[in-house]
Amino acid sequence: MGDTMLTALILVPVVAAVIVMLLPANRKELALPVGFGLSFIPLAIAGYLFFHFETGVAGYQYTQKAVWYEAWGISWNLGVDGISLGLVALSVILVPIALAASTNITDRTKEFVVFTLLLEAGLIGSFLALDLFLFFVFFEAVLVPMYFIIGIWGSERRIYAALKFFIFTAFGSAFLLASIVALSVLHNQQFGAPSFDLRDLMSLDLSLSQSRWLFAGFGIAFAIKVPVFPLHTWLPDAHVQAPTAGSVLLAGVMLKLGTYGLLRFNLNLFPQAAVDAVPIIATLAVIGIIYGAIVAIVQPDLKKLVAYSSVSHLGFIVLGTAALTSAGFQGAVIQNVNHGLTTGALFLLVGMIYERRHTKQIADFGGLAKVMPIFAGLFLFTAFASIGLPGLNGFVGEFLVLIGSYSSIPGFAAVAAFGVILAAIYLLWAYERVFTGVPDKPENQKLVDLTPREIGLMVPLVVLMIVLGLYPKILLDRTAASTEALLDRVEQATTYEVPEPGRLADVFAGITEGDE
Amino acid sequence: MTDAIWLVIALPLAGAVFLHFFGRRLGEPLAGIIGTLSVAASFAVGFAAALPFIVEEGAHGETVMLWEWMPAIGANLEIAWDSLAAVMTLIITGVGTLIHVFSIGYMHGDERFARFFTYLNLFIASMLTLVLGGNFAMVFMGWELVGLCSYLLISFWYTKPSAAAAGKKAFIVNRIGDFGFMIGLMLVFTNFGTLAFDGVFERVPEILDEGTATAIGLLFLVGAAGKSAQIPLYVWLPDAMEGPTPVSALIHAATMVTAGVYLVARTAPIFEAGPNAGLVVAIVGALTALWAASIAIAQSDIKKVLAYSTVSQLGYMFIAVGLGGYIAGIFHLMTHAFFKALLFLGSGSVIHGMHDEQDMNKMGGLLKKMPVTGITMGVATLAIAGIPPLAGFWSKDEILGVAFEYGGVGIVLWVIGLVTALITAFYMTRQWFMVFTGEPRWDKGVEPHESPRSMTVPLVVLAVLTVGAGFLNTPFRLTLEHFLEPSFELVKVAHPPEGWGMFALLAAISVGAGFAGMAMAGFVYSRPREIWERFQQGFGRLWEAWAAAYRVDDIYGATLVTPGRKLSERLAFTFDAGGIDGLVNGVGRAVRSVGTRTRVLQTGLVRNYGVGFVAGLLAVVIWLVVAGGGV
Amino acid sequence: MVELVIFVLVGSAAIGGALSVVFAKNPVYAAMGLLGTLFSLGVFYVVNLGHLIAAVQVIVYAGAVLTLFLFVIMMIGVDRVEDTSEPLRFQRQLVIGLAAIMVVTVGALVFGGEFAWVPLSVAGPIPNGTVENIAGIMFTDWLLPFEVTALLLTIGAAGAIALAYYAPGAPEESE
Amino acid sequence: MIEVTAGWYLSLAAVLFSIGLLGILVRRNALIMFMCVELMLNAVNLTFVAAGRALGNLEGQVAVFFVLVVAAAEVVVGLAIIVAIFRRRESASVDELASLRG
Repeated sequence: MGDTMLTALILVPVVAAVIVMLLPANRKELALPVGFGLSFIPLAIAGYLFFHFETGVAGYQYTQKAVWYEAWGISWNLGVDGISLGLVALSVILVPIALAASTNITDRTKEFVVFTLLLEAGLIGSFLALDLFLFFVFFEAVLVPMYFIIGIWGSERRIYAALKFFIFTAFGSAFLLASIVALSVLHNQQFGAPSFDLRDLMSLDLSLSQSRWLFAGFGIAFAIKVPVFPLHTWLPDAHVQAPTAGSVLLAGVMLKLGTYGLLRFNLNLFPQAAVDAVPIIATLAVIGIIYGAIVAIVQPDLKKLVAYSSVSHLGFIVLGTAALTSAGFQGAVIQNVNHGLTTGALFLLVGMIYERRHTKQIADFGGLAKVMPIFAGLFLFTAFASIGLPGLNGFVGEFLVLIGSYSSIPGFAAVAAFGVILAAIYLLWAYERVFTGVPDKPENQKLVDLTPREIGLMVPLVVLMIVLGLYPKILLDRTAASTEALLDRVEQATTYEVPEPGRLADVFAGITEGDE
Repeated sequence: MTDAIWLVIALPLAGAVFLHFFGRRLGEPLAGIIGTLSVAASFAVGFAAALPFIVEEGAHGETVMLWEWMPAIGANLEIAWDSLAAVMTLIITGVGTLIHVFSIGYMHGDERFARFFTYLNLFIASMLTLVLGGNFAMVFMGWELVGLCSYLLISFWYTKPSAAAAGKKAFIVNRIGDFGFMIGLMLVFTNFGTLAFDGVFERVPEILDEGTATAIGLLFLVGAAGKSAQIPLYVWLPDAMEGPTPVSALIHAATMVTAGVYLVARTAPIFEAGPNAGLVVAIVGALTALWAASIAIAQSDIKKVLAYSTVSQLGYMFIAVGLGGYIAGIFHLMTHAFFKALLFLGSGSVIHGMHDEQDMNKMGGLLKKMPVTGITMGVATLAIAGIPPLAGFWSKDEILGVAFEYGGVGIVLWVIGLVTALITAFYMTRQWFMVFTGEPRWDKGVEPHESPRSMTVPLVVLAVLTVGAGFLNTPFRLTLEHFLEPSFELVKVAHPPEGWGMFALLAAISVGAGFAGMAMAGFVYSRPREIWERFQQGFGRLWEAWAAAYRVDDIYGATLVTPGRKLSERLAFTFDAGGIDGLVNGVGRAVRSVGTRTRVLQTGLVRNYGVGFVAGLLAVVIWLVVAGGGV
Repeated sequence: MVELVIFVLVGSAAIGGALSVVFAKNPVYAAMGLLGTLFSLGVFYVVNLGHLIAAVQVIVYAGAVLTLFLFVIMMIGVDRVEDTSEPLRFQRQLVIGLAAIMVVTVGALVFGGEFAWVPLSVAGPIPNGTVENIAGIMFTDWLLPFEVTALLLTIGAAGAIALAYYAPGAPEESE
Repeated sequence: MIEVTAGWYLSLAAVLFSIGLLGILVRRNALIMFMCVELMLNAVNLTFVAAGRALGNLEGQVAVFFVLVVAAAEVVVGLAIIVAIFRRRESASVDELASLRG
């Protein structure tokens, strides 16, 4: 049972998609409930996985390896560790919610459900793959359903957005594929057999320039996915045009492929290059944090505002990755999950109001708190989680990242902390314009508050936001060993040393070890 | 009892959660009563837990761990229960209970009555988290959560755009302070490797050099200035008066705004290691005290006077804690909580009785109509003016004594403090006379009436406290001092000058200043309106500047907000949409134009392609023959 | 000597047939020219001891494929004489240029002795392509490709039917 | 005495191949073009047979066999396509099939 769990986790959504596909064509109202129901199976499997996950163990668990193409050293090679566990859990939680939020999709419902389930399989597969080739296959496979979800069920400029999304990502993938193949070839040169196994490739002896070029190859692909400034412009377009479920899964899980890839592959495979690249990555991350937030302030479109806030929040994750400290890594990993929950929830909420008013322009609203108190309350709650209010989930990740990165890259951390102010500005200003005051527009006066279904969608997210905010142990316990192992790997493979407490980082005080 | 200390936070929190879900069904006044009881119960638990400190002088505190939160940075959910925390807890829950009671009457008839108590309870829980937190992260959590509650409560009447804007402004300005606080925390963690109080304070002397300690102290000051409304971040507090008056009393006078003072007192070892930071705190405090007091002179809104007065009094506390007089600061924090809460509640009672009128120009002669309110507010006015033997006299005098004893810059601060005391006495007396004496200047149809019992009882209780609390720490009997000493054993606490002679001299000077201010105001404002209007005009432009609060809001708007928004728009619409995205689309267009140029090659005719194909084939064959050295 | 005579005679026939394929105005003549070439090649196969493939060449090409060609020519109509003018610009000039280069190249290869390196029958006995010998290899080493070609043929047949099946009322284009 | 070497056959095959190639370029009738393709395939077959003989094994003949089969399949499908196109266009000229014009 144990070793086929992960395979089952990937295959169940595929099978579910096939089942939905086989539903009779004249009963298309069945597609959504059936897909929704079936999406609980991966949730159950992942839940079992999550709670039986051995804490304190750094290595991969539930591993399974089956040869796929021996001559090239490709295998069906799965495993989960603390870094991927949270993301897998996030995927299986968000998919049922995204499906349940899609009752407004009446055109080609069946295909929509099928694509969503396939997307889930691809996402989970990407997080579980320990074979780089397999990872690439899943990484690419994810694009197709998302392309169609945006392109078919999106709003007016959906084709433009879908194409832009696809081209950006495919552009990065080219570099990724080239780098993966190069690694395998190098493995062949050094060990006499090609291999795509992550753990084999970690033992490669790369020259500095090799590792830098390959790092860049991986880095570009993941930076586009994250997205890191200045490669972010596909994101607002994709989000604004995508249907609610698409936005939720795109922001909630798909962007995490980038941050996950940086942590999993760039750091493990090219530690020295990663250490050297810290100033570049941290600079881009900080620019992303500040820039995304500043640009979000004046966005007239609510969804675009949330999209830019994603740019800002993901900057924190990248910063935590670049911090190369224990707290920074933990913050990055947990922020991956947190951002998925809060931003997913924000997109859901924007979707709900869009269904009612068919507009996302902030200027079209005003005084909604009067007519939709529950909606306003949930929005405010989620906004505060996103702002990083302590006690809710957003804070834990952000705080760990900031505190963790200060000891190694203090200047960047200090500037990044400024993003916390900006987050309050753009979200609260938006809240003020949308919800407060008197509802003076006649269209707004007749709006009805959330239905029980819509509240039900939000409840699991809200509960998770509180639980992860006050009791992040549930996740941190599972990630700690893995992040420590990653840090050890970086330390052992390079000259980098994690800053000790009490000794300020060199940049800041110029204190060297000799002084102690 | 210490083991159950978590109940102190849990009770109001439970009250908030309960009221959130069932409050509306409970209705009025049951929701208010439940909210009040939860805070009162919390007070009882806190009092029981504080008994050991009272019974056994010099008893040490202990840390109660609840559960792990962020172990990587030494931040868990834990409660540090010592005498300082106990004092703060009792002030918060005690004053909180009274204000809850008052609110039952004040919020009568509001359609979101239950929601109001939800927020109030949540606030109490958050504030207790702040003062009970056993590590910096937990303090920061409380710090932010009280900001949230402040936001929710200021914009409680959110249909009023000004209220919504004020709430947002408060939160954002606070966030600016938090930015400094957060960087301070980063520095702490970088140096100590943990954020737990246990691991930080005792190791300060061995780990921090003076420069780092000063840096941390100054960063904490930024945070404290945000929360406690000090220069330059005080601008949110006057706007916060948009909230219901009990909120102003509880959050923006008695408790939340004193968090900055608490923070400095709590982190005293760091300020001790970097004394210059403390001095800066004191100077900021003194400047704020004078600055805000001068603005308060010319305000005509009854709550605005009190708001600026609060800013000014907080400045006093900053002087004390900045110069190392932590106990004096906490003492003033306590007495101020009583008399300022009383003043705010009194003003609330007036506003309530005057049908939501806040302009003092439209009041006058209310003493007869509202005797309880008038007398209790009079007591508080005397207290804030520093008239013995009321509470304000003892605490203010101790602060001035600390400043005087510090010498050097301290003398300057002492003079500023004295001037502020004089101004304070002036504007508070002015307020009392304008509201309660003279000819009625009410609008038509306004019929003032005394408030209901639920509102006057808290006034009376607070008045008693205002009279009596000062005796907790007089030079004759230093009860509070001994009580708090264990919490400050790591640092050297500054005291007023020794000796009865000095005490009497300093007291005489400050009381003289207080009396002078009161006399001037009484002389002018007890007479008809024309006279004091002429008096005000006599100040000319200066009075206008005071009334307009020096136009600081406009200056911030012109120098920060507007350029900020411009920058944002520039970035969003010009740079991002035009620049970066333009570049991306430009690449797309370039590819397309190359395609358009080369598309003519694609005739679609097989035979044309064939020619190319064969030509290529031949080229390869020839290359093989010529260069390949034969087939 | 015999082989030389056969090569010259039959080779001329093959080239002549090929030229008539290219230059015949009537498709039927072209088909006949192709037939001649195919037969000529069959003769060469026999000379080179490819007995089985020679037989298959005649049966499959002459018998089946050319019949099919003729059938289609009849169906489309023999009487349509092709317009020999060249509508495409530069096409003829380009082709003539290419042809010239090709002649030079092939000539250089043939007369430059490039092909002379391969003497016939140096590697021992000439392999005899009888049915037995071919089958021996075909059903051992080449079994899988053999089976795959069978599949290919089946698919081809099915495809041809699908393409040729023409239902007048059916929608011509679908998404 | 001139011996017929494999080079002779290869030369002949080259000539036949070239003729077929040029035919494809100059003729517009799809049927004729098809015949030219067959011509080229057969030229290649000849090289297989000749080379097989020169190298002394049967594999060359086996390859011819496969080419024959594939050619047959190709003719079947190709002719079906031509018929289908002719039905729609009433012409067998490839010049009219220019939907791919850029």
